[in-house]
Amino acid sequence: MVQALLEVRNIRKAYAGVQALDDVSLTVAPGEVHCLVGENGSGKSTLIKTVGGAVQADSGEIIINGTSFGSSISVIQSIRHGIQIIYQDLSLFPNLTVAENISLSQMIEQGEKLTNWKRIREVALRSLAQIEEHIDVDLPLDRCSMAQRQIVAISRALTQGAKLIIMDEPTSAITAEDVRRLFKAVRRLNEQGVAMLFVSHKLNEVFEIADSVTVLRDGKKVGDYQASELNQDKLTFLMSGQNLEYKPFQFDPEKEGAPLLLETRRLRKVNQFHDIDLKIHAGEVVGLTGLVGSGRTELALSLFGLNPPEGGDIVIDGSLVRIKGPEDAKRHGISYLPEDRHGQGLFGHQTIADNVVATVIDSLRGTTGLIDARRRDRIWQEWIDKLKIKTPSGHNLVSSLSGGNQQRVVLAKWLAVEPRVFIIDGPTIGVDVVSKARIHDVIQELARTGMGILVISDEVTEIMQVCSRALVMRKGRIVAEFTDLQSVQESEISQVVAGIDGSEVVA
Amino acid sequence: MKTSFPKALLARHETYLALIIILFSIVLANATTGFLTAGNLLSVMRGGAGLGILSLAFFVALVSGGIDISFPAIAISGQYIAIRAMLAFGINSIWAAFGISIAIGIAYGLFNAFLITKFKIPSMIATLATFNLYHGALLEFVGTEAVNVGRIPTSITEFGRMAIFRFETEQGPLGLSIFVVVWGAAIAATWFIMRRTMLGRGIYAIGGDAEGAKRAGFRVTRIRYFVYGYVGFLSGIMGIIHVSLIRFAQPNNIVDTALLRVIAAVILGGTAITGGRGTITGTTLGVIIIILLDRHLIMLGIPSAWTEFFIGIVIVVGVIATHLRMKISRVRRGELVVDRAH
Amino acid sequence: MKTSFPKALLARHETYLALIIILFSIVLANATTGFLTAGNLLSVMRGGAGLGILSLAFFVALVSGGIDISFPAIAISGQYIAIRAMLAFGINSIWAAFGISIAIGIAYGLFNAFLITKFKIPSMIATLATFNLYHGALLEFVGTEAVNVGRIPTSITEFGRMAIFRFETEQGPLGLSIFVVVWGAAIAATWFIMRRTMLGRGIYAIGGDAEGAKRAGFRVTRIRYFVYGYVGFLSGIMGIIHVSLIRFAQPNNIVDTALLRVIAAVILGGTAITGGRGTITGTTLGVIIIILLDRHLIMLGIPSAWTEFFIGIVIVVGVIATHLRMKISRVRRGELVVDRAH
Amino acid sequence: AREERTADRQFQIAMVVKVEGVAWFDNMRLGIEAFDREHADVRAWQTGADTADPAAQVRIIEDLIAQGVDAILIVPNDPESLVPVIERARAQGIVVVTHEASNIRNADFDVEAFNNLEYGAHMASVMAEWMGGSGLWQPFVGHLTSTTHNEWVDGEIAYLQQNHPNIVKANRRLEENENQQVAYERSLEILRANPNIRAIMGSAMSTMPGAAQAIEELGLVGRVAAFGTCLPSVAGEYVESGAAESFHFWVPADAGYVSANVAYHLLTGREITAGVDLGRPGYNSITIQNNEHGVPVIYGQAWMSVNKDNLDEWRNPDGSWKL
Ligand SMILES: Nc1ncnc2c1ncn2[C@@H]1O[C@H](COP(=O)(O)OP(=O)(O)OP(=O)(O)O)[C@@H](O)[C@H]1O
Ligand SMILES: Nc1ncnc2c1ncn2[C@@H]1O[C@H](COP(=O)(O)OP(=O)(O)OP(=O)(O)O)[C@@H](O)[C@H]1O
Ligand SMILES: [Mg+2]
Ligand SMILES: [Mg+2]
Repeated sequence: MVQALLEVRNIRKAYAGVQALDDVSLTVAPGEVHCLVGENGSGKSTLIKTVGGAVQADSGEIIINGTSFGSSISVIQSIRHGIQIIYQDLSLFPNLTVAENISLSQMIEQGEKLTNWKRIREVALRSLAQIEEHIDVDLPLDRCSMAQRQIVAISRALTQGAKLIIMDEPTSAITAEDVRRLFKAVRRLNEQGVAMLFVSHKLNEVFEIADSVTVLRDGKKVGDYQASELNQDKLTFLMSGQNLEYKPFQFDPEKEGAPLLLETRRLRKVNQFHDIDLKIHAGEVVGLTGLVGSGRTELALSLFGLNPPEGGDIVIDGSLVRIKGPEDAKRHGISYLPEDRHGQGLFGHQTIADNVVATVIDSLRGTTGLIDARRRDRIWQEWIDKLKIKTPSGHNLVSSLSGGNQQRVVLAKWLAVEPRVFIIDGPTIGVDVVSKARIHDVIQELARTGMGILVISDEVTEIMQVCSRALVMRKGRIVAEFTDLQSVQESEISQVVAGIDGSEVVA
Repeated sequence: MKTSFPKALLARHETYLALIIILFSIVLANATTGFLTAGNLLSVMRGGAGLGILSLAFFVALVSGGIDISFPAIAISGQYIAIRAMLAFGINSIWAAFGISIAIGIAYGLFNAFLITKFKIPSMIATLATFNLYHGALLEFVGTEAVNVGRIPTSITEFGRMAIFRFETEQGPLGLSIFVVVWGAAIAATWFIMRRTMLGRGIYAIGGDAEGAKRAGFRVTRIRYFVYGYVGFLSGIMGIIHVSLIRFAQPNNIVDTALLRVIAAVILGGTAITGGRGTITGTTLGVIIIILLDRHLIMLGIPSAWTEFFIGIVIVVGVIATHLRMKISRVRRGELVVDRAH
Repeated sequence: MKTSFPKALLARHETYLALIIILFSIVLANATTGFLTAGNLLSVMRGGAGLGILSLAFFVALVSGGIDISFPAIAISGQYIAIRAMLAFGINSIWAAFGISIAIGIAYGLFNAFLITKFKIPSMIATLATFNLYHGALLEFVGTEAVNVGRIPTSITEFGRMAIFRFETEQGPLGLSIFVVVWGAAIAATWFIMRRTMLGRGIYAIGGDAEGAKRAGFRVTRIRYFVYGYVGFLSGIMGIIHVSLIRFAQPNNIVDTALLRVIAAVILGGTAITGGRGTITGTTLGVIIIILLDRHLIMLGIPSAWTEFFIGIVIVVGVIATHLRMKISRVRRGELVVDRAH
Repeated sequence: AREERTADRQFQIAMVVKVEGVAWFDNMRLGIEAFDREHADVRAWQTGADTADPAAQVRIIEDLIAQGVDAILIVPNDPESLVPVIERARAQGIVVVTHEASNIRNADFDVEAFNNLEYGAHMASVMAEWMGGSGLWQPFVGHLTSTTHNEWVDGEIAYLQQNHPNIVKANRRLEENENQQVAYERSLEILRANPNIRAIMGSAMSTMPGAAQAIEELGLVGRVAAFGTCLPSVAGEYVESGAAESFHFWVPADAGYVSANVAYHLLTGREITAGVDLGRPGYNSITIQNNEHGVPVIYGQAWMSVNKDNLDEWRNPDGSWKL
């Protein structure tokens, strides 16, 4: 057997109240694509951080290419031995150029004292070429798109002669096309002997790319598997210890006589969206899908008053309204769950409980003007239970939660408002499959209480699972509507999304 | 996860401040004769009221995630313009004094807010600039002439002598100065706003995360206007308190001494410079510590030239202590593992 | 996506600063007689060298994502201690002067870095505190006595008169002051560090994202020590430049005038107060604008009391202009739709 | 009620100056120390803040009151801001004597080296003579709020208007914040803006060296000269170089000594009337005039004029300056 590139033995790591890693071992062979899966808070990010030296394990052993580093390794050691980590926030420098972002780490690692601009550009260009990408390397990074930044981060890892590239949810913020491109690059790297360890909650990606899979549950290892011996259901079961069943949501507003809550008429804004006619009835879940950049977020933002449209009408309960700011939207019963939850929706320094009740604190005021503490505690406790937020206490700070659990806090916070129209942009980004299903249930439950919901998602599967009706947006226009999701194939919708069917007409 | 009563108390920054005050008072009471007299304590509080009011203003701005260092210029502008206007028009009413000073304070505060919200200038830069703008304008357009006690309107000097709960002692009549009453009212108002209104929650929210607060439906711009307007309002009040205390108006007063003390008091009081955290109790205890130090170093035989040096040390030690205490409690809660650099 | 040459130039903040300088110079040349003389320009540059050097220091601290407002106290400490030491030990050498002043500057700078990195005190608070600490210590432990021209060591006054490229004119001999040479050297050194060394890249990197810089392998703490040490180093140099310019040492000098001007110059120069962005060209142009304004208001018939007011306006207008320009270019790039609150 | 002095108790007399660390008040300290030495029953000392800040002065005086001194001598930064604290001091039986504050409201006595208007006229006459009776001049004050400086300038202007109508003021009085660097920069500027200026007249001690430096730098020595109030140690070098022509002052040590003596007289129950000799040159035959608030103001005739001719009289044998 070839010597393992990375071997992790019996790692333990405890945070107060949580055993984040409990006797976890892992082996990555050269050139393999190894996938780490598990529910939110199962310890994936923590394991990665231990290997990268960002977090010190309590006990265990880390061995790279036969060299043992004991239970903890420093960042520099880890890099020197060919381990490259790309964190969820990418750790890039918005104020530096693309070239610098790609090349600097290598210069540091080589102990360079002076900057050689020519080399910086060369290294960057070569590295981009390695994965067949073209970005203007003199551009400041803050002028690059999210997907470009992802590419920059990967290129950076490549510059350092990485033998193992570790990525924490690399695909949660980029388009399907970029994912494909990324995977192509990954395969090319594998051929060169570079191994990959990555975390993803999108199981189809796991099967597409992974050679082997390690499953974590509650900080313990469930087992190592060859990807070929698994399928989606089996993997879900290994992760969660339960099987999932999907309950498609059927709802016909006309049959039910459901009132029209929100309607837009020829809503438009230059360069963003055009002639949008949209209807949301009480009790239905409308899906809105499309490629990244197709204008969905901009549309949602304008319904929430954060991006005033330039023309067209918004009609709520039959009367024309103008929504000039979030407070207007709130007054009309519209809530919006933002897509980019990285810090935006959360008050990081406050407790989980405070965050959950932040939006409803007003309504908790009794006749005395004092806040009804008991009701408040009940509300956040209820939401922590409902969404299974993994924490020892609601009094902990939000920043102590794992990525997926932070997402749930945001969701809880907005759901607690109990709006009439709820716009959810990317409800399950970074959420594990099981919780995803759970969140879908919650959304459908809410719809049954008469709420009108608009779900924005890249994932057609998700749209099919949670919605009763779906719209597809392309280049700022609604190009298709699917009223009966039971009778269409996923691939049909995907083709419209990608524009492959050539149709510009409403189906 | 309820913590038991004494433990919860121990975890609070305010407890430590109170302990420092008690300890320092014991030292003072033993080392000097003049400290523990009703007369001294009442006079110390009277003298500290201005600082206390400005500290509340600074506290509110910090909690909102901003900073306002123009307040000394606002206070002196309110004061000096009010006095000069009263003299010019022959008005002699304490209400007019407060009215003019507060109006100017609010106007200047709103102008700060305008710069900060409209042009998104970082508040420190904006208020540093307006500090010079307001003070420069005062010197240039209003004048530099000092107004002495003889010319200060009598309503103002009388206001300075007003007291409630008067009682007679061997050293003469004592009472709780009206200044302390105004300070108390400012504390109560600020407490009510910060703890009991949505506006106050909004101030904390925008200090924690402005973008999130906006999405949560808080009217961020409006809240900022309130914050800086309120700083101006309190500064205007302090301007009149100050002139009725020293019975002399000169356009360089306040500007020269207030800034450092106020910052020291508020930081010591545990308000986070990064916004979103801080309590009124902490701020007020911080003010008391600074006043005690400032007024009694001499009693302890420490020359007054040391004050500047000493306040510097107090800020450094105070901030370090706050940092260490927070770190310990964060480690306890299991939050702090990856040490983030600032 | 290359932009064409003139367009790229138009997008740069520095272009606008240069235009302002040219415009202002034309106004001055037409409105006054004394402006466009070699003597005046050389003397203005000589007088501005100290401000220029301090601005470089402040610029570096801002780029690193920190701030250091203790530099006036550091500069005066270096200056005054150097002079007093030279007098006390009968040393008369410009090298000794620079040596002592720079040593003190670096030591103080490193102490700032210690507080900031070790205790994670926000740099603004830390340096506000040490400002008072350093200045208070100087007054308390070194003294307050002024050293007049007659007692200033001759090596220092001679240094102040040194010039290169001397030439004779009708108004007497002219030359490029040694101060300007030192300033130029400081610009070159800072440029080299910031643009041509990994250290410099590290300073920009930690200003952009300190956590990311740490992960990328930059030694963040070490870089911070360098930054504040460098601020101290430049401040120490400026201390000696200053005393050889005015031939008079008094421990309240510099402290009373430098802070506002330096901040105004650097901000005007387009350095982001939030760190990570800024250029040396911009900073130097900012310095030139401030010097031109400061030195020629009287020539334009604007009374000297206006200076403070005027610099306030310059900061406000400068920051607003920068903001608007940035906004426009962001809208052009299609970034700015959702207006984010700060 | 003043307490009786016991044999082992000395009179505590404290001088509070505007600001510590400037030559002027360093010299004043010598007078206070001399007085202390000469009187066994007196402990006299000098103190002051680091910045010319009225509030700091109030604080120092409050400290002194708390210490229970017998007399406080004050050179006020801002006479009016001291009113309440002087009131408090006197209520406790402390003698308060001010210097350079002829408009003080409630002190026991104020000591002036001379009448300010007369002094201004004297300085202007020296300047006018040098200018040959015509040309531009520029007066400076330390702060626009300073009474004394402004009175001197008033005296100068009045004298010139009456006697030399061809001598014209270039600009309204400029403020230099008692800061030599500011004086230097402002002088450079005003000289460039008005190439015809012949004289700069300083009031604060920092003006002359600053102005002289600017004159030297612009190569104007001989054509322009600095005048005003200053000390040999500060201005001597510039008089020698010709950038400054002459300067005037009263000896701060003497003023300090005399102020202490006034307090000592009062503490020991002696009366002070016109013609009394207070023990220092220029104060041998004082006049007394009540100001508008009824405070008796003691005037001497104690001004010194120094130029190239008598500069060396102010030098010690080792070459250093006496003052
Ligand atoms: N802040 C912005 N300023 C200007 N244009 C923008 C901005 N954000 C997005 N756009 C443009 O608006 C269009 C729609 O973008 P939007 O973010 O709404 O897409 P989306 O369908 O929501 O995609 P995603 O899946 O990334 O959320 C795109 O052409 C994009 O380039
Ligand atoms: N700094 C911290 N302080 C306290 N607890 C922490 C900290 N970081 C992680 N944890 C806890 O450790 C556990 C594992 O978290 P980790 O981030 O590794 O999960 P994850 O598997 O990456 O989840 P996700 O899929 O949501 O990203 C969680 O219970 C989390 O709350
Ligand atoms: Mg994670
Ligand atoms: Mg989107």
